[in-house]
Amino acid sequence: MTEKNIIELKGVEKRYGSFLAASGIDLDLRQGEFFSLLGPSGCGKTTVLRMIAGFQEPTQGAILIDGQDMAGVPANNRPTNMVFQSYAIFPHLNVANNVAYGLRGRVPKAEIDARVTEALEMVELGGLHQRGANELSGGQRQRVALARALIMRPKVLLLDEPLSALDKKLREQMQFEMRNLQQSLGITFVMVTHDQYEAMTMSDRIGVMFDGRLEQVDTPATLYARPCNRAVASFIGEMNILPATVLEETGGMLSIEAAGFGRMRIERNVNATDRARDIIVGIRPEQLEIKADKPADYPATLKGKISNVAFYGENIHYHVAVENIDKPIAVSVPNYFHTVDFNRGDAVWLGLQVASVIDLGKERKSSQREKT
Amino acid sequence: MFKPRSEAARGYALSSPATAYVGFLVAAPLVILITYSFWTQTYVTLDKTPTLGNYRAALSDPLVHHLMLRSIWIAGAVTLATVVLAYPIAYFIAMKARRKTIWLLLITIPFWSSYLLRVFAWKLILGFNGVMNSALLGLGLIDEPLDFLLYNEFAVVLTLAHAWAPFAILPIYVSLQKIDPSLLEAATDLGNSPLQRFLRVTLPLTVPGIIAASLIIFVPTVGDYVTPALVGGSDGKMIANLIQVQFGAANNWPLGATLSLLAMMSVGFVAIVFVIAGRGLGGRIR
Amino acid sequence: MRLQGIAAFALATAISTGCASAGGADLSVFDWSGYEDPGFFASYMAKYGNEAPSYSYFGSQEEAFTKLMSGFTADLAHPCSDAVRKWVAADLIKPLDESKLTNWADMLPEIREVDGIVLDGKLYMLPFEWGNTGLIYRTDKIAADAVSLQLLADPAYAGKIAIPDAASSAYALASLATGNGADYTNLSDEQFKEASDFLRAIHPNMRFYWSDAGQLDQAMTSGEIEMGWAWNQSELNLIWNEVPAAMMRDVDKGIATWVCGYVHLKSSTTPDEQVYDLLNALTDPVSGQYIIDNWGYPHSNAKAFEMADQANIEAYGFSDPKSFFEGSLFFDAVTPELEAKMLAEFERIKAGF
Amino acid sequence: MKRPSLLVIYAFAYLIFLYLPVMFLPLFSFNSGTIVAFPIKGWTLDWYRKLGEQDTLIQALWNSLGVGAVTALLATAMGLFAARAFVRYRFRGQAAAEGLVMLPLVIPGIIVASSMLVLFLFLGLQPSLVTVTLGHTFLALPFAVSILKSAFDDFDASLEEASYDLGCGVFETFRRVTLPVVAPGIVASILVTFTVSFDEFVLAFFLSGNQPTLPVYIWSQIRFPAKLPNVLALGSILLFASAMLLVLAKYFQRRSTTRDV
Repeated sequence: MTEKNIIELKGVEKRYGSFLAASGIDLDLRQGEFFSLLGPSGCGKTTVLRMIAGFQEPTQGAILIDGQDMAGVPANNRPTNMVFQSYAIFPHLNVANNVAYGLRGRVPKAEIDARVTEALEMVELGGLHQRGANELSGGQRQRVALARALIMRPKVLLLDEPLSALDKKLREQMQFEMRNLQQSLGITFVMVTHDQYEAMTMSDRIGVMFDGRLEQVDTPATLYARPCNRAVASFIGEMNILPATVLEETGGMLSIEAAGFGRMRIERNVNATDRARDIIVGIRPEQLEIKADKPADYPATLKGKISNVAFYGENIHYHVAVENIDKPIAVSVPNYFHTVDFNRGDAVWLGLQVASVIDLGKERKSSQREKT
Repeated sequence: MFKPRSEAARGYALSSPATAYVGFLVAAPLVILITYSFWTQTYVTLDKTPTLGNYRAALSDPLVHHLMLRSIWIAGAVTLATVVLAYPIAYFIAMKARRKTIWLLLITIPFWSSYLLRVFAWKLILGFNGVMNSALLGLGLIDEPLDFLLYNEFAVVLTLAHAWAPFAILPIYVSLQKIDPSLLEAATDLGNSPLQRFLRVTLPLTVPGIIAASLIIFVPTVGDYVTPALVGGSDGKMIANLIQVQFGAANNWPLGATLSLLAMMSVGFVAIVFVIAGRGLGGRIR
Repeated sequence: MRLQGIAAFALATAISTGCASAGGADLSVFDWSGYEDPGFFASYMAKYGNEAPSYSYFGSQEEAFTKLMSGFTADLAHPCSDAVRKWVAADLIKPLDESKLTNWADMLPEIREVDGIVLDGKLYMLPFEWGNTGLIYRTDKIAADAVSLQLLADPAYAGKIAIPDAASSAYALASLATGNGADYTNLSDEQFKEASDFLRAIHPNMRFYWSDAGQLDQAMTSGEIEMGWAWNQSELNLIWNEVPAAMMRDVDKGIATWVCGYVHLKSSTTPDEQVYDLLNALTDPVSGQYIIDNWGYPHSNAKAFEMADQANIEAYGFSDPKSFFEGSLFFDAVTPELEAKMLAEFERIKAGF
Repeated sequence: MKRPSLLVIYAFAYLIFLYLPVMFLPLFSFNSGTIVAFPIKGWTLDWYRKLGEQDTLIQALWNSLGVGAVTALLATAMGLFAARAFVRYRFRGQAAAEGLVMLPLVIPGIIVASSMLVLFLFLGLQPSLVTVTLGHTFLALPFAVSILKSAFDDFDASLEEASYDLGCGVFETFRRVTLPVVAPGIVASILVTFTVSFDEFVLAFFLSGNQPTLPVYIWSQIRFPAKLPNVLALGSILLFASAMLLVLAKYFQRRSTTRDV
């Protein structure tokens, strides 16, 4: 990965009539990174991808690829290639002809053959040249789509939900393979997904979108540790949200009064930009300790009652009902040796390290879509 | 060049050759028809004074009512017979047959011979000492040739049910083809017998195909005048024969135009009622 | 590739339509099909580079009239005498110049005086061929002395008869059957009612109203029907196919005669000389002999009758043309009012009203 | 499993129903009589032998083939664009446009025919094979549109996008992706529109000049039955040839799935 920007989006907006599919998108993608656009369905992430590909023109703003303004440049003349959600394997062509599609007529025949073989080897489909399009499994279709795009040697590979059609096992396998492929090729990958785990495991950086707006762009670790607001925090992993009041701000620290846990000093989250006296804080379920007796070595503790238990295998989730807090607090405990074992109705204590409390800034009330 | 035009603009651009072509060629006949229907003609002289006389004459004539009703009744019978006969074969091809294309081809080939010749052939089969009667006589099933096979409404219905076969099979086949197999499995899973499953899932889902087939058959049949003339016998005449006479022998284009417009309106009305009823029925099956 | 080939061919065909070559084919004739037989106009072809005129076809006079009224153009057309008045009234045809018709003097005298081809003293149609419309019956089912027009109404023949789906022909039959044949072109109200009643009386017996001769021939051959009001052409076809059938040729029992010929259309663009060359070729005795011997149709030229095979003339039943012209009902244009009445009433009768 | 076997029996019975009338055409083309009725007078090959001499008949056949081919191409081409527009795009007045294209099915043939003749003459187009082709295209268009619409219904829009994405322009994409993928629909449309034109009589009668199409010729022949057996002979040959053509088409269709595009 270098610091050179391969794609720059400047104030990009896409409007359909009065509907804003995407607005105010500013984004720089670096040469050789694996970037994911993450968000719930309908958040505008696919629109952004299709604007980069050239299938849709922004109604405002500019898209630059490798420093060149792409305004008016049709999809077929852009140095990008795409893996479609449906894979769009040409049903009338066999594997080799599907992969060779974009080269045919532009590159000598011998070179095409060599590159097709190479591309098929790369996606581990060697020898399947003559296989018909309708005789492929889901995973094979995905690989053909990948080979067909990569053979064009694009500057940027765009992937629209490339794994959503595959079953869980295959999906996890492909996540690693695609990540490895991307690193060995050094090409920038831009992937659209609604699956946070997929985005987290594969990407160098993730852009989280809600309601047509790009909320936060960061590495997976930062997104997890320092989400900019409640929406991002809840979308990436699970998060207990508690209201809190800022009593004092000094240096990088906030003194707050959090519901249930009382006073504490936490780190000020630089990503959370909306400041106010009343804020919300987030606590990851796995950052809470659960004990039968009041834990002694925690600065903040809370008493509650188990309202629900869910067994996940590698860990156990408890919902703990606490007085004066609306929603039960979720706690996730690793399943070491069945050391902890509570049942519904048991009275428990929760312990909290202050360092793991995340400042999420002011609670945002309404959706941002109406903003123009 | 890909893009920058809007979706609607491209929709207009692509569909305009067809719509403009049909629009122009439909508008002209309609304008001519409507104009003529307000004129009068005696012998070869055209009186261009606008009048509603043709409409009054046509609407008050019991002959017109009779022929109109008979046309609609015959066209209805033809449509029903064709669709009912065609449905199982479309079902067979879509659901059971292994070589679908071969079957579809087999169904199209007979229609590559001239329609007029096929009608001739039907007369051979249904005729007095035709194939059917000879066979029945030979088998000793009857003593005298049956004469109710040809030259009546039955012959018209049979001939047209044959002629329209591919136009019924194809749309129904297409709608059957589109049914997701998992829907049928779901119905079975929910406890339906094959027959229930057919009545509650397959049939309602093919209603669009049935409606399309029915319209393609019903509408032109009302306007057919060749088949009734050839195999309809003495009581197989339809409204189109009367229209044909006005445009031909009687040389009364204004009355012919009036009758055509009335026929088109009746057909349109029946077709709309049919489509609405069909949709309603399709939606009501639980 | 294959499709491109077809398209290229079709385009070539389409273009070649637009530019017909000079010569005999410049002349266009609007005709019944079959009349493009080169035996009919050998002398014309000899004069015009061995090229036949271009023919376009109609299936009935009414179709031809409708198409001409819609603006279709040609040089000559081939209607029958009963249509001429309407065609003149509709301003479709122009008078012929008798002095240019070289065979005019040799025509059968009766034919030259046929009603309806001369209007206001002007000749509008050059008669070409003629024939009968009469009752054809299966000789193995009905005895020659028992057959009559009235038999059509006999309930014993329910479903065994057919008449043409044409009002004028049907009323000709009905006028003959009711004894009013002589007044056919000008039926009184009472006579018209009698004729209509007769048609209503035979309607229940009707197997079908035939719209083409082939339909009648087919049904007559198979035994589907035993009697039918039809053209002499059907009789010939049945004879050739060895079907035991004959036309009732007894003038007293009722038979009709028709004459057809060529008219000069107003839309004609070819020089008159060439038009008349074809007319003269068609009425040439050699053409007449050819049509009598090969087609079995009586021709309009008297000399042709002398030249033709007399055995054929005998077998086909027109050895005594005079008796037909005197004793039979002659198809002529009925008055427009009567024609309209016939058409309207016939539609009702066919519908069972 | 009793039901499927009943269905199979029905399917074959239906095929017999479809083929029964058609089988009599070849039979009577060997009949020495000129009337198409039982009993058969005698057997002969004359009608086939004399077929070559029937210039007008042969010319009528060529006319019909030419008109049918051009009609099939025009109607399918216009239908292809229209069907694509109707399936892929949403625009104001779309329902009206779709209804309009189906109208030719509804108007009685005789009316369309006579008024089209008036119209063409008004436009200065003399009756000819060109006017017949224009008329037939009008009549065949609804069939083309409805067949191609169902072909596009199953067509995944992202296939075309994939092609653009891989560097192809509009025309190349159309040729290499759209056309081959909807090819079965196009073939069906060409077959059906050709059949519609090849068998059409009323419009052809009104709009043809001195070059009749086959049905126009046959119609007049039925009135003068002397040459009808020639027509039957020709019909039998056509039937056989079209069956062969379809078999060939099927063969090529199967091969085409593996070819380079």
